[in-house]
Amino acid sequence: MSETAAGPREIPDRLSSPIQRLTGSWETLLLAVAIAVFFVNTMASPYFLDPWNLSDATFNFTEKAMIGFAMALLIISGEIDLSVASIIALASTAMGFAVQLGFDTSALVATGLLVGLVCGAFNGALVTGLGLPSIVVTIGTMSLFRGISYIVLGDQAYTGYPSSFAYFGQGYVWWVFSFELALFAALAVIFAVLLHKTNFGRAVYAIGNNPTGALFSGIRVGRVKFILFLLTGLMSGIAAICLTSRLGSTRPSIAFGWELEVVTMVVLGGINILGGSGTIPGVVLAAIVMGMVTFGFGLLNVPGIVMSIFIGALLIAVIALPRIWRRISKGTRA
Amino acid sequence: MIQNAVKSREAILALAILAMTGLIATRFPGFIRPANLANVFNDTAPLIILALGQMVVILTRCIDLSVAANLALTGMIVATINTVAPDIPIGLIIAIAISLGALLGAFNGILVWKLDIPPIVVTLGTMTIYRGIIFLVSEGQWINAHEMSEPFKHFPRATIAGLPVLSWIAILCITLFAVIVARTPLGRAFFAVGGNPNAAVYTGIDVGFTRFMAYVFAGALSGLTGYLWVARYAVAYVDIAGGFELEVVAACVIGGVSIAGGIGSVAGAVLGALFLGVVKNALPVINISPFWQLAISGSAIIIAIAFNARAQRQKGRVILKTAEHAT
Amino acid sequence: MLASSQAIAAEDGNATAVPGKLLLSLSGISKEFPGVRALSEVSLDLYPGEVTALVGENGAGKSTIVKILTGIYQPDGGTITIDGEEVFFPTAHAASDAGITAIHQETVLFDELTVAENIFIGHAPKGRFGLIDTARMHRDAKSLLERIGATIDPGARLRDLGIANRHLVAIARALSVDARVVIMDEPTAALSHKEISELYDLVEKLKADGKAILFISHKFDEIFRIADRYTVFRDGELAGSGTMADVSEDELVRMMVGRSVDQIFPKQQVALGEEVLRVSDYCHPSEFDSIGFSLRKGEILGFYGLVGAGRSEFMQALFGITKPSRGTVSIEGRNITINSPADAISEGIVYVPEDRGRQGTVIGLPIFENVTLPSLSRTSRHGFIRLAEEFSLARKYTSRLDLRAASLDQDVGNLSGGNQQKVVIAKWLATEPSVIILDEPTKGIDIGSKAAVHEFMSELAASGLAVVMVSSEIPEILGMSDRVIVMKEGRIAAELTGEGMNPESLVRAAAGIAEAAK
Amino acid sequence: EDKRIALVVKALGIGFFEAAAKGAEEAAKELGDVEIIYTGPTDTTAEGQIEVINSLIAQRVDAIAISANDRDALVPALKKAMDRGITVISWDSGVAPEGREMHLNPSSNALIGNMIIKLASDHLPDGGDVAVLSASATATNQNTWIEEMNKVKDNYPGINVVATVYGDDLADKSYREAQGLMQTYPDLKAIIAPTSVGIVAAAQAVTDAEKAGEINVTGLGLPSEMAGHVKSGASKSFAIWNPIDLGYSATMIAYNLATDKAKAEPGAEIPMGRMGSVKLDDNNEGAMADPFVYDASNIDEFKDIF
Ligand SMILES: Nc1ncnc2c1ncn2[C@@H]1O[C@H](COP(=O)(O)OP(=O)(O)OP(=O)(O)O)[C@@H](O)[C@H]1O
Ligand SMILES: Nc1ncnc2c1ncn2[C@@H]1O[C@H](COP(=O)(O)OP(=O)(O)OP(=O)(O)O)[C@@H](O)[C@H]1O
Ligand SMILES: [Mg+2]
Ligand SMILES: [Mg+2]
Repeated sequence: MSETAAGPREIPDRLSSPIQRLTGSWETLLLAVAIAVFFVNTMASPYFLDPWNLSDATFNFTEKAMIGFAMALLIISGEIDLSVASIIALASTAMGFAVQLGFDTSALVATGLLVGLVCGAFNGALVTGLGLPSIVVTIGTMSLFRGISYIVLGDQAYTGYPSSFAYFGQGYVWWVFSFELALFAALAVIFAVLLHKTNFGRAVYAIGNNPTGALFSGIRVGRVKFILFLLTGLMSGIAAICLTSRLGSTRPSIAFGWELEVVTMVVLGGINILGGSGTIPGVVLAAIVMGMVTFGFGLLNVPGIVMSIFIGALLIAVIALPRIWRRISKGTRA
Repeated sequence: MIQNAVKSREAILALAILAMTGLIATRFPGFIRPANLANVFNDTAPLIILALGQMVVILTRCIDLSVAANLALTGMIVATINTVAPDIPIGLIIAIAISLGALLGAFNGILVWKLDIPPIVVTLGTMTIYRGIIFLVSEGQWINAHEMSEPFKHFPRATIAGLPVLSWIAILCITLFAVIVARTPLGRAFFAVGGNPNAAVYTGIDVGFTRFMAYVFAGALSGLTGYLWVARYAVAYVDIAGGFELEVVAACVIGGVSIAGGIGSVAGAVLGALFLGVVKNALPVINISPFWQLAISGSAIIIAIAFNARAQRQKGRVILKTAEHAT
Repeated sequence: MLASSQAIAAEDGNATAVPGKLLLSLSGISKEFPGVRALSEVSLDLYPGEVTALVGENGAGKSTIVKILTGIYQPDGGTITIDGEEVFFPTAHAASDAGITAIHQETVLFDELTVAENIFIGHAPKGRFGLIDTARMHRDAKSLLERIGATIDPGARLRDLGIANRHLVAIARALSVDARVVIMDEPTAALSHKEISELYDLVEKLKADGKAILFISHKFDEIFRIADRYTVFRDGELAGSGTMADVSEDELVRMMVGRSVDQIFPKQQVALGEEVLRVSDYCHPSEFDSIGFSLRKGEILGFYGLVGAGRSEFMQALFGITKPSRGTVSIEGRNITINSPADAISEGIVYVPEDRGRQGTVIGLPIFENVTLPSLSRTSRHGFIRLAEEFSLARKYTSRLDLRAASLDQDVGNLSGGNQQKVVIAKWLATEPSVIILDEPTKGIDIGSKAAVHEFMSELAASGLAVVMVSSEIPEILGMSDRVIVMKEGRIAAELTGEGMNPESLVRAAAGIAEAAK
Repeated sequence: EDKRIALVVKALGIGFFEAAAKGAEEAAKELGDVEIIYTGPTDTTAEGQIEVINSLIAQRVDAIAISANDRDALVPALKKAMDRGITVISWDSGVAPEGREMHLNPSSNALIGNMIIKLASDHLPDGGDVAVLSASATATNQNTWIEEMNKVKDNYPGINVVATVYGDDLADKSYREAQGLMQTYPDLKAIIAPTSVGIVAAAQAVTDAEKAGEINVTGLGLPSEMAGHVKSGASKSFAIWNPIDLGYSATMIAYNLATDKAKAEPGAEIPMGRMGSVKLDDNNEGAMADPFVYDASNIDEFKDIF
């Protein structure tokens, strides 16, 4: 093969420096918001800046954020799972049932994880196997999974979890750092590495940007998506363990409505709902912002629904403002 | 053959509903008494009305998760108006409900149209915002039966020719939407925009505006349902119809409306809603624990989409000229 | 061909549409997109009863001017006049009201609507209460379809129609507007011989009706066959215009690309090596049947057929996209199973698809990530990404193809079509394949880039790669291939070599005309 | 320094709890050095109440008096509150004993269970079919009352309890369940709804089915919400304790426990201001008062109060 005589023009690897890419990124914006919320909260309530209180506040978001990490990957790949809260219910019910059978703590954990995986596999099989749209599949399984919990439990509750089981939702690793917070941090790192530093993560982005193109480039699209559903199921199982442990009991209505909160958190974290872009640090920051906003409002005894107006408006605003900004700046240039 | 089956997707769903009703009748003959069937229809009327609005939105490749919140907010506002001024005639109340609902729908539509924000994000946001506003409007208080005026409560349950007004309104909405969707340029534009948004531009259709109108329709119907709901159950509070948005989407999906846009029919949406309505009404009657209901409707959704997907699956064009040519 | 004297007659701007008088005129039209100046101060004149051909390389701005004329884009500057009066088209409706209609390059049809609705969407006849008059719409649709010689049921759903009938619907749609100006943007790109000649007849009829026709095409033979005048765009600027009678093919090409292009396909003669690939009895329930062939190192095997003959489907099955129902593949004598593109790639078979935007590239990812996507296992360690390795691999292959880009982390979506194609090829070369399948490698590519692609293919073969080339262009097939397989309706209709490779036998085999000569 | 007592309810906006909040304010005024924080989630979930409890712990309130959405799920959060020195009691809807110092029942469960079936029986001299329309399937108190009712139902010969259905404390679901009952049991004579949401919905369903007078809707409801249905005859009578008194008593108890004026232990008597005092049983539970019956004769007097 002959090299062109003139010699090819050298193309630089990158035009912008890492610092340029960092400033003006979504994550930087979120970090600024997080710091602002932190200061406002500190000013607004004398109780905010207390290690134990801050530690308690983390429980408002850790479980949802764990699911949020997996959901972020799933949404980047162009799919969605609305059944996550129902998986929590079903996994929790299964653990409660296992308690009745005399399982010990490690067997309970295994049960929770297994149910999460099975539910994820069921979603994944319907979406990738039958090629159904994930939004409607998971609206269906959302009813199905929780429905099974209702069939099993009806108006009853499972209690009597072994005392060692309480560690996952109530235990502390060191000082004010709870087990959940530590798990959240560890999972954040694992997911950040998975998405941003591995071939698997690259495949997720490629699929989200163009599933056909990814398939034609030799990526096993179906397998990757199936794994993402498994992962989301697994994380829901882990969240179920934490939440069940924290509540010390199971009812079929457990974690009701969490699916939309998780999606909100992920979108706020800068994950494009249409797939293809977003980062894990963004989700971490969004979780912290949402947790601090709810906790701050809670300290002022503002009803939860007023917070949800704020979160709803924030959700629209963060998506709308950059677009409005782009429109205005374009208008002035022309 | 296959094409016929696809075209009669609605017919198959109707058959499924009939079969199910027949099955219930074997355990509880009273279920198929005309009076009871009328009752089931009446009970499903709000779901039908909302499914019509959701259908046009989904046709344009969007989704509206705020319909239930819109319903609740409009319901709360008209109930509040009724408690403050009990003498306002029902006609005006309905007009207020429809316009208010349309306004809330228009807000969704504007965000989708002018700012190009993904519909699921917009309506996820407005869903919580509208619920929150109810709390602010009502200060968290319930409005109870005794606070509402008699005409206000009476209207949806008044019977005309043996059917309650609520049912008649649903029938009116079905007729109206059947005409709008089939016979008006806007109705056909819903299909065009959802089926092929790029191409729609070339035919002079304003994609954004068409989506906006779909949201306005969905909003107007939510508003109307808001009044009917509050009047029928004679109560208004923050959480009414909580989670109903997903049931409405489910009705559309069961009725064969494609979430990818461009495919769907009024008959399908109505039948999808009726399917859920029959299930819901039959369970207590045939003595199945109500705890089974959620799992049953979940399974119904999954089966329905799997079936629809199979029917709609691009049959692939057949290149090979087989048997009929060879002989 | 009509007389060229009309060009002079057009100079006196008369307000009435006398045949031969200027009907529509664009002047000083400019249009800018973010980062791209698509048109700068171009002009274009159309005359009643005449066909004006608009030619230019890819991205020269041809489709953009069509979109401006049909009200889809608004120009940044310049004027449009009809019969000497200045007009302005803020919407697509305004343009069609002014009597301008177009068959666009993209399909603008709707699968879920009926044929009649597709024809009339946007301007359906209205009856009582402003509702659509369905009966009249069907009647009108029927007569329109009859006029272009199509027998299609106006009530049929478009989804159930074949590709040719769809095209006829698109043409009927364009004619449903009572237009004085008819624009056709590459109307023959997806048509077979028979339909193309029917389209030429239609053009003649429209000419006779006194319509002004703007005809866009990359095919010089048809331009010289049906056009009366020409206008050439180069890089968004007017490069020339005049009557066909006064111009030669060479001059036209020079105006297009700014230099003369050697249109002879530069196939090098290569000594064929041993057999690499053998396919036997490949079947699919509905797409293709008993396909078998073998391929040797350094060979270029052409696949010819009419559009829809099933070539792409077969190639995609070979690449693991669709599953065959039966059949075996062997590489270097070893039987292999291919269940996915990943399998195919690991066996050294790669596929450059027909649809670059959707299948070839992952728009949204940077160039280097596109290039390394199938080779990630080689640039990474234990599944963890190593960026430095990726950049060096990407640089190696993009520079070999002389890619033109600002940087390697630029989104591929910002590249021009030809450069996107280079990224796709670089991506596959990076996997060091033994067989490369190119599906319509020059489709929609202008004459200049085309020659470069052909030269490169030839080099690949010379370097020992086995090449399969799917093409619907007879000169390309004959110029490039060592051997040609002709497909018809999913089956192999003929295999031609040496002397047998001539246009006539290709057309006969593809159309299924019994070979009397045999 | 004021004592801060948090009155945590199942959900904000429910008439019953708004009335209880009024009672709490009354107690606060009487005590002088008390600040009431009236709070709760917006929907009746345990998770929502836990978030509220966490923010109350952070504010270091002196006492939490809670009507629980879930008997068990709140225990860990409330335990944490007690560990940080906060007095925790439950009222109306109870928490498991580990999660609170004492529980104030509006009335004794046995009395309520007996009362609801007695109300039905009183208007059915010849006996007949009755059905129960309960509240949220996960609410604790309704289930206890129905259990107590079933224990004594043999004392009412001829009264035949045919079914128990759940309206989840949602107006529309309760309404539909009531409709289902009427269809399934054509001979139904009474619906017992021991929930203020369910009783209104059932009465509405009976009225809409034009069976007012034929089927008697009874149970536990609020006079303000039931006034119309008593007038129309859909409900002959119903019972309820006074929520104002309940909020008042809970506040008094919380205050006394938080200021160490009393101690929650079996057998203890805790003063509740004008409501007298409550005697705790082995489970540290006590009853406030008997339920009070409302019918056509006294409804007008109470309908504007709560
Ligand atoms: N909507 C758009 N946004 C940005 N750039 C555009 C847009 N439409 C066209 N362009 C750019 O304008 C230029 C002219 O494009 P146009 O489609 O008119 O080319 P063309 O001559 O029709 O080419 P072809 O022969 O490939 O059809 C190209 O560089 C193209 O990338
Ligand atoms: N009946 C049809 N309905 C819709 N689209 C069709 C139909 N037939 C062909 N097409 C489209 O026309 C294009 C060309 O068809 P296709 O690629 O299948 O032909 P081929 O013989 O396999 O190979 P090629 O045309 O690439 O030489 C494709 O984009 C295909 O999707
Ligand atoms: Mg073009
Ligand atoms: Mg092809």
